[in-house]
Amino acid sequence: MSSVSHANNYCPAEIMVAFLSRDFNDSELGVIGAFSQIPWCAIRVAQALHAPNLWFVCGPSASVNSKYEKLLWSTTDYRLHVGAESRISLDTVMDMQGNPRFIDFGCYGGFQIDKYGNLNMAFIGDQKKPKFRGPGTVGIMATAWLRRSYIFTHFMSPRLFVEKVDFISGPGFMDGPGGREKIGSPSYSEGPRYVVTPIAIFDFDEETKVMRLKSVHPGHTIEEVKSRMGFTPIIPDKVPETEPPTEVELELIRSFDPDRLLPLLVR
Amino acid sequence: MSSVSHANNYCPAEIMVAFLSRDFNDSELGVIGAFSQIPWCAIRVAQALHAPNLWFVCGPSASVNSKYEKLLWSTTDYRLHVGAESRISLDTVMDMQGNPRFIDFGCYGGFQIDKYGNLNMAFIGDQKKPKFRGPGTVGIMATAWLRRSYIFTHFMSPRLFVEKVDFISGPGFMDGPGGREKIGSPSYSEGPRYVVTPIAIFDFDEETKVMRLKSVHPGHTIEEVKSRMGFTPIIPDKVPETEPPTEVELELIRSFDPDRLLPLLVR
Amino acid sequence: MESCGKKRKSKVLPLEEAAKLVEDGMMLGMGGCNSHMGPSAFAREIIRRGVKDLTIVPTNNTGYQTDILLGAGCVKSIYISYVGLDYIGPAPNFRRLAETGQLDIVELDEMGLLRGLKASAAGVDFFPLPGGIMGVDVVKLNPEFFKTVEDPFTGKKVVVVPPIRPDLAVIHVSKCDAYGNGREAGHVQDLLHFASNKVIVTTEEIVPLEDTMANYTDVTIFGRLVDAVVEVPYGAHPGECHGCYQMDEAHLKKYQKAGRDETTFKAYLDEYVYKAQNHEAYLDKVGIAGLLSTLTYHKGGKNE
Amino acid sequence: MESCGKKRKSKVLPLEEAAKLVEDGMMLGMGGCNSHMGPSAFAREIIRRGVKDLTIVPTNNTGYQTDILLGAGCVKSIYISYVGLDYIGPAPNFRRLAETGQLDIVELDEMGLLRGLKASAAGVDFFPLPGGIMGVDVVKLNPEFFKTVEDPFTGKKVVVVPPIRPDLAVIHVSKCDAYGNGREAGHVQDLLHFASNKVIVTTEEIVPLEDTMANYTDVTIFGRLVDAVVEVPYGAHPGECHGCYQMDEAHLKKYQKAGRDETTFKAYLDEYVYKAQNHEAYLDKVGIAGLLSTLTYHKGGKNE
Repeated sequence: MSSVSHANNYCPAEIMVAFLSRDFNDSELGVIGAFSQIPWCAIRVAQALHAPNLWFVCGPSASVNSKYEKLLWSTTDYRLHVGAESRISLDTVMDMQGNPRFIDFGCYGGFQIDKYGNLNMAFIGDQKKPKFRGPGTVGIMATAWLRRSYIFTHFMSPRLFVEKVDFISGPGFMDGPGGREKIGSPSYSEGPRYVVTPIAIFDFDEETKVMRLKSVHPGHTIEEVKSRMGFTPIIPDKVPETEPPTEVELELIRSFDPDRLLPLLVR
Repeated sequence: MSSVSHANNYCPAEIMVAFLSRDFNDSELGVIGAFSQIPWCAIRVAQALHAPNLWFVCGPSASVNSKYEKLLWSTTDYRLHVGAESRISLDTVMDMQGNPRFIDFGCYGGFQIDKYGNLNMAFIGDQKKPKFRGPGTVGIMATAWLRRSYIFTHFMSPRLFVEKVDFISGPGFMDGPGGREKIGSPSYSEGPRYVVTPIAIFDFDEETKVMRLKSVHPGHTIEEVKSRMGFTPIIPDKVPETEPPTEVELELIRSFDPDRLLPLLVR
Repeated sequence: MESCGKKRKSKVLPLEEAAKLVEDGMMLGMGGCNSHMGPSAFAREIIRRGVKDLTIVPTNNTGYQTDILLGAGCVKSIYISYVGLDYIGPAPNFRRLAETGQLDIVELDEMGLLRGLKASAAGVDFFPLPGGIMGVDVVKLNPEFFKTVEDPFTGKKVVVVPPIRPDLAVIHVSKCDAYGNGREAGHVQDLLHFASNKVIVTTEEIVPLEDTMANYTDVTIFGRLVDAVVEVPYGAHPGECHGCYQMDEAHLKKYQKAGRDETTFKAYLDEYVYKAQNHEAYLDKVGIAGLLSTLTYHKGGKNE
Repeated sequence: MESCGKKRKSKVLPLEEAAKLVEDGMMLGMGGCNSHMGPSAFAREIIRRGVKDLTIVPTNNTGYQTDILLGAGCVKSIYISYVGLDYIGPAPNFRRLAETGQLDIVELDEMGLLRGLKASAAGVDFFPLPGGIMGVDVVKLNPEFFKTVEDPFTGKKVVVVPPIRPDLAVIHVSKCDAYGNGREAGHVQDLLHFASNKVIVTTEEIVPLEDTMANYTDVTIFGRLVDAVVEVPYGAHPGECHGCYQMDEAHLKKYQKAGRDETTFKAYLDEYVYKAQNHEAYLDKVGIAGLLSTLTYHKGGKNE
């Protein structure tokens, strides 16, 4: 990497895009859901830069390998059928999630994320009269089925990163080691691999399955990360800085986001 | 019917077409399988004559409401996509068979038909080394599921009309009254309604579910019918003649069969 | 000679007539994904009719078309996997009614909901889910919906869901002929109409049968299952209709704001539904500028 | 700036290379309906390779493309719902081998077979069948395939089938791009490729990606699942390829006659498969007149 020139004028969403895009491999199939601007960009950048054979399904619009030129607010937008190579029915989308040959990864979020990478999109409190009512579980049960998943967030706060989610919409490691086996997840499904946030990246400790700080984005500190979380993640002795987007990556990211939605998404 | 003028120069398949077409109701949905020249003609005639809202799915070609101009040997022929209003996937064809809203009727045959209207398309003898090997059960288990079915044959012989089929590929009334209930057929599924042959028509006795002679085609006799069967059907005291095609029906039938395949089909 | 003079019967009905097929207490299947392709005009019409006690079954994600029914008091119960207005924000009535304990929510996930619809479409008694959902919270919360059977082949425990069979489904498409052969331009939600007892299709445009035949491989709605076809230009407004117009973002933001409070939402309904006594009056109220804004693909941003 | 110089990788292989993916003892999914749309050239190529002990899983009806494999001794076992040559007559090798006890036939019906494939496509442990099959002969004959569970919702007994997951599926289409996005012109047999571990598509024509994109709603084969794309003009011959050519009725009749007897069938194989060492040689053997005859829609009969 010594000869690579890194950018320094990127916004938080852009370092997130760069990180994700590097982890998407050539010839894989990714699926993106609603409100997935960062994963969309990451896929397009990966395709352009190192993974020309990466396939993606835009779940809400049902398009496959859309080639629409620029980032949109909604992944249900019909423009995502521009350059599509096929479209798939809702029933096939369901098949895809259980079929071991199909999807390699998906990217998900929630309004609560806990230390085992479980996600809540449903509610807090009593379901019949919740303190907070979210939109619902949608398709994020897929975290139980897909080969791997990524968690991404648009902000960090102790209310988002909680010790234990009130309701598991998307299973991470459930209650820790052996948790995914208990719910019957297929053995090829590794669960959430990374948690990608505007200030840091996490992975999960191999043994305890507890969220672990992997790197902190340039300009941010471990203390800041801890202060924005409702639980203490595992913090290794040495926590490196997240690699910023390279100049090449940043130029590409911006070529896919000419309207500059990314800076508005994560402030 | 007194003012209707009947034809007398029809061939056996044509009286079969006329009979079936009269029993297909407007707004129903029929499905036809492979080797179904007679049902195809009957549907087209019904649509033209009294049932303009009759829908049909040509199973093997997957086309809906094909408007191809003339009878073909194969219902898998791509020409049956001419004028189609949609096409359906194999998976949807399966859904249709179990879905109570979908198919009103289908027309089926077999190389053995027994007195309870059960059909065999599979084999005779030991399955591992059969005396006779037929093509297989195909989709005629549908006789257990559809609202009603018709049995049609291209000839009559004691080897075709047997006391008991060696293997039930398409359930008629199984072993008699209550037989369909035992296999779990839905209550709306009435089973085979008519058996349409080149020399006679049968229905099934309401009480015993045994095949009953309903009418004999002009020029044929009850004795002839009996001699061509391996069991004795119920024969009421009075057996009418089958109503021949009207002049109008025959002209229509022939307009759909300009190549005159029907006379070759049943000799 | 090929015609008997009898003509094929059109299924076309005016919006007002088709809306009468919705009866109090029905299970109503709502098409659309988020606020895209929703039968919004149809929803407004059944609000005008004062329909009550509906159970709503959306095809997974749902938005405006369902939220407005909730806010207007038409709904008793709702099966959900997602109710929201996509990037615009929360579905305001859904959230408000839920948080004040006024809504019976059958809390499902997408797989449970859509496999229930598939079981109904296929006429089977239940549908098995992939491993990985055993004992998860949606399952715990709905023991009557998610049940467990033993796989007779392996002895493994498998979660299954029962058929979900709406009494009536309403689907919006861009093109449909008078016999119900409909084409969805974008995503394919054919599952809902296969699963339901009755089907109403609202369409931007009723096309001639010839147009259907010329594009028959794109037909996703099986006409035989359709009971009524309703021509409603801008029928998905303020949502997007794939291939026809974009979301009316300004209107949805206004809607979202109004729905946060009962009083302001009543005012919204008065203005856009009750006083606008039919779809044309609604479109008048939205105004030409609002409608035209949805026809512009490239708006905002430097490329636009 | 939008390209890294790395290029998307073509999946195109010559027929001979693709055929090497078929290994002795595999479960092989065969596309086609009767003799229509069958991967016939592919079948002939694996005969040349002397593949043994295959288990064949057809997408319901199958004809020439499977029967020739049976006659050439490539097959140990076959899942069936129908093997035949449509109106031409019985599939001769199938019948002969079955009646002489030389073939292990898993005797299914269409629903059992296709729901087994759907279970595999959906990644679920079994698929329930509609009521009406309980205790019927296909069920009695295959107690290991059709099992019964109690519906946990109603207590009713329900027959279920296990997933059928071919190691490799071979499907013939009229158009496919180099990345595996394939279009079936007629009937839609997409189920098979969703259910299988590997997929080979043989196609009349490899089309540019632009052609796929311009017709993307007609794509029925999901390219990501495809391992090899093989351009084989007349690849379904002597069967029909929807949208391209008709059945070669004369050839199929000849085939049907030859297959009734072991000796005459060996002669047929010698002539059309072994001595015709590749697909081009096969087409040479068939001859231009034979090929051209399949391009004539209106042949025979007074309109023709």
